[in-house]
Amino acid sequence: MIIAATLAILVVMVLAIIRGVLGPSLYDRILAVNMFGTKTVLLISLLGFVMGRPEFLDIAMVYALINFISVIGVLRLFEAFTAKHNGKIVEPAERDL
Amino acid sequence: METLLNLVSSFCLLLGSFLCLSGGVGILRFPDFYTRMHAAGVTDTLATAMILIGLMLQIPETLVIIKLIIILLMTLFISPTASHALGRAALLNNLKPLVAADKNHSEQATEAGDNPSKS
Amino acid sequence: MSMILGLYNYWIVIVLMMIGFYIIIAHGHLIKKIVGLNIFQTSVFIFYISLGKVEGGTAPIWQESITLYSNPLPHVLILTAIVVGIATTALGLALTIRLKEAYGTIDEDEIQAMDNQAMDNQDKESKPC
Amino acid sequence: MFAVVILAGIYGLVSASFFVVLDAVDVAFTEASVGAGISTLLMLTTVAMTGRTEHEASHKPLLALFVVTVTGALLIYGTFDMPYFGALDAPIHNHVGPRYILDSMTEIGVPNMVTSVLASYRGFDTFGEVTVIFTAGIGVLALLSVARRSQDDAAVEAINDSMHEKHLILRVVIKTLIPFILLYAFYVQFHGDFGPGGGFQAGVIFAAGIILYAMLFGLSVARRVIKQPLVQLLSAIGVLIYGSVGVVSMLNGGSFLDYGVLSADPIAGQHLGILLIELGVGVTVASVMIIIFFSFAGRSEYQQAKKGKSL
Repeated sequence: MIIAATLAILVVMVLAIIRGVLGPSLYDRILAVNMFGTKTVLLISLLGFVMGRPEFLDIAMVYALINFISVIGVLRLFEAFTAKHNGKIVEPAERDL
Repeated sequence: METLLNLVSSFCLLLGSFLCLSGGVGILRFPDFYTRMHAAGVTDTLATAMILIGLMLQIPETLVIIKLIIILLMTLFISPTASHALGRAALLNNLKPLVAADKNHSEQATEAGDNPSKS
Repeated sequence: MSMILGLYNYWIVIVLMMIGFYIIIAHGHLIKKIVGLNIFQTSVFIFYISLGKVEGGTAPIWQESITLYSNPLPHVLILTAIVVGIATTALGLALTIRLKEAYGTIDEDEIQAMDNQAMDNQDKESKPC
Repeated sequence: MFAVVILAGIYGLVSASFFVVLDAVDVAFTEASVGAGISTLLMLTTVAMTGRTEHEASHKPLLALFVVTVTGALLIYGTFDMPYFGALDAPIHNHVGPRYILDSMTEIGVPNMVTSVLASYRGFDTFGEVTVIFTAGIGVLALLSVARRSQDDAAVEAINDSMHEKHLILRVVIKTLIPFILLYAFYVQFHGDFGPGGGFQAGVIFAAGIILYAMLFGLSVARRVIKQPLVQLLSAIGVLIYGSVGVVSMLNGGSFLDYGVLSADPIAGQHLGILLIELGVGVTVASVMIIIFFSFAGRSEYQQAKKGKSL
């Protein structure tokens, strides 16, 4: 059962990466990163159980925290950036990357 | 007792996996950012809770269960906040939701991301 | 067939390494170069860690019932290397910011062109004297 | 460019889960806190400061591709003689590895072998690494530090205040979360002997907590809470703690960084030494990370203020 859940999460991670690569707007990418992060938390806790050493949940905990920090950080920075440039965003260029 | 625990835990894990998958499909297939966020945000929280509870039922060690509970609490705290911040930031930057009536218009807005509301 | 199964980890590392290498030499944009450097760096990390892995072993944290562990030495080396890596990356980014302030661009070719031009101008100025 | 950086962040997440699969929990711990969090943030700050557009590249991809392919092919040719993945008889497992694995419990008495190798067997290496981190912190400080003026402060604070009105929910949640992050950092610091963790990871997590605070409440507020001169002092003190433990063990008749002589019982001495050293590492890493972030953010605010004046 744990293996099945692990596989499901792996599939979802792949889907999230696809969205992250496609994602037309920046926010789609951040959303994908966020989702990817929560799935990584789950994956690591499941992997701990698969490998029979569940005391490694500490890593999953760090992940949950750091993921949050990076999402908030990205949002704040982007907000500061748009405030600074007063709306002169070059979104089409971003789409090409 | 043992079999019952196993059964409940399997059920939780399966439900969690299903929710995860549906969220993954949602984030890929939905038409605009807000619906995608809905798919990701809603499933994230419940799926995480389900999988973690399923894991909790698998193991008798108290320390591990406490750690899982901490992770669960943290996710319940963090993921709605992150979704809130994300949605809010997108809305403030004039990333308009896709509404049937002005579909063409809002698609343009999504592409250009023009004139953010704060000066 | 057994060769593929036995050596695939090195090949993954090499592919990643070459991706990073390509980004470093093919792109003029300095931040992209730093990203490429990071990818290269991570491939080296994966190389070390995969060397330390033992089939059937577990993480090197001592437990009564376990006898087979993965090798802890590469873990130590990489652990410190990661933190040093972020410190040096920060240094590189700081240099990039200063370059941007000084030149107004962070494209390597443009910076070089500016430098050459400045050098030429200096030569022209110094010749009459 | 934002997209590039964000995808690089995903790459960090992936590689950390990779390390978990390969049994390197300590490494995964570090990569999780560094690769996913701080490096992404630093890169984003830089991108925001240098502009996110890229000029049409004028490079010659063919030559680069050729070089890369040839190098890759040679490297792959070189792997044919390598030991197979996971093989127990590979040279690496027959050199010093077995000694670390078999004797570390009796010699050092620390269950986490990574910690015992890091802090005791290879204490010299780690000392060098800590010094490198310290030097990098000084370098960033030298490159990006800004002379502060009070009127700039006022302008920056006005911008910040207007922004904070909009972040009520985030501020409340993060205010409740930060004590736990810092507490967790201490847990990681002092639990490093028994599970994954140690000074490097704890330092990064602690710094991440502070960075979160600085991002949400503004740099000037954070600077008021955590004085920058104090942090600079602490980063030096961490290295000093490390070095002085080595000197004390020399004075006690051992060799440099030989903790066995620190106490009457060698194992207790080792424990004490590792604890102190990890403390030194943690202090240095945390303060260097805080310095790096403060310098980047301070520079960015300085640029903003300058731009505001010229307009």
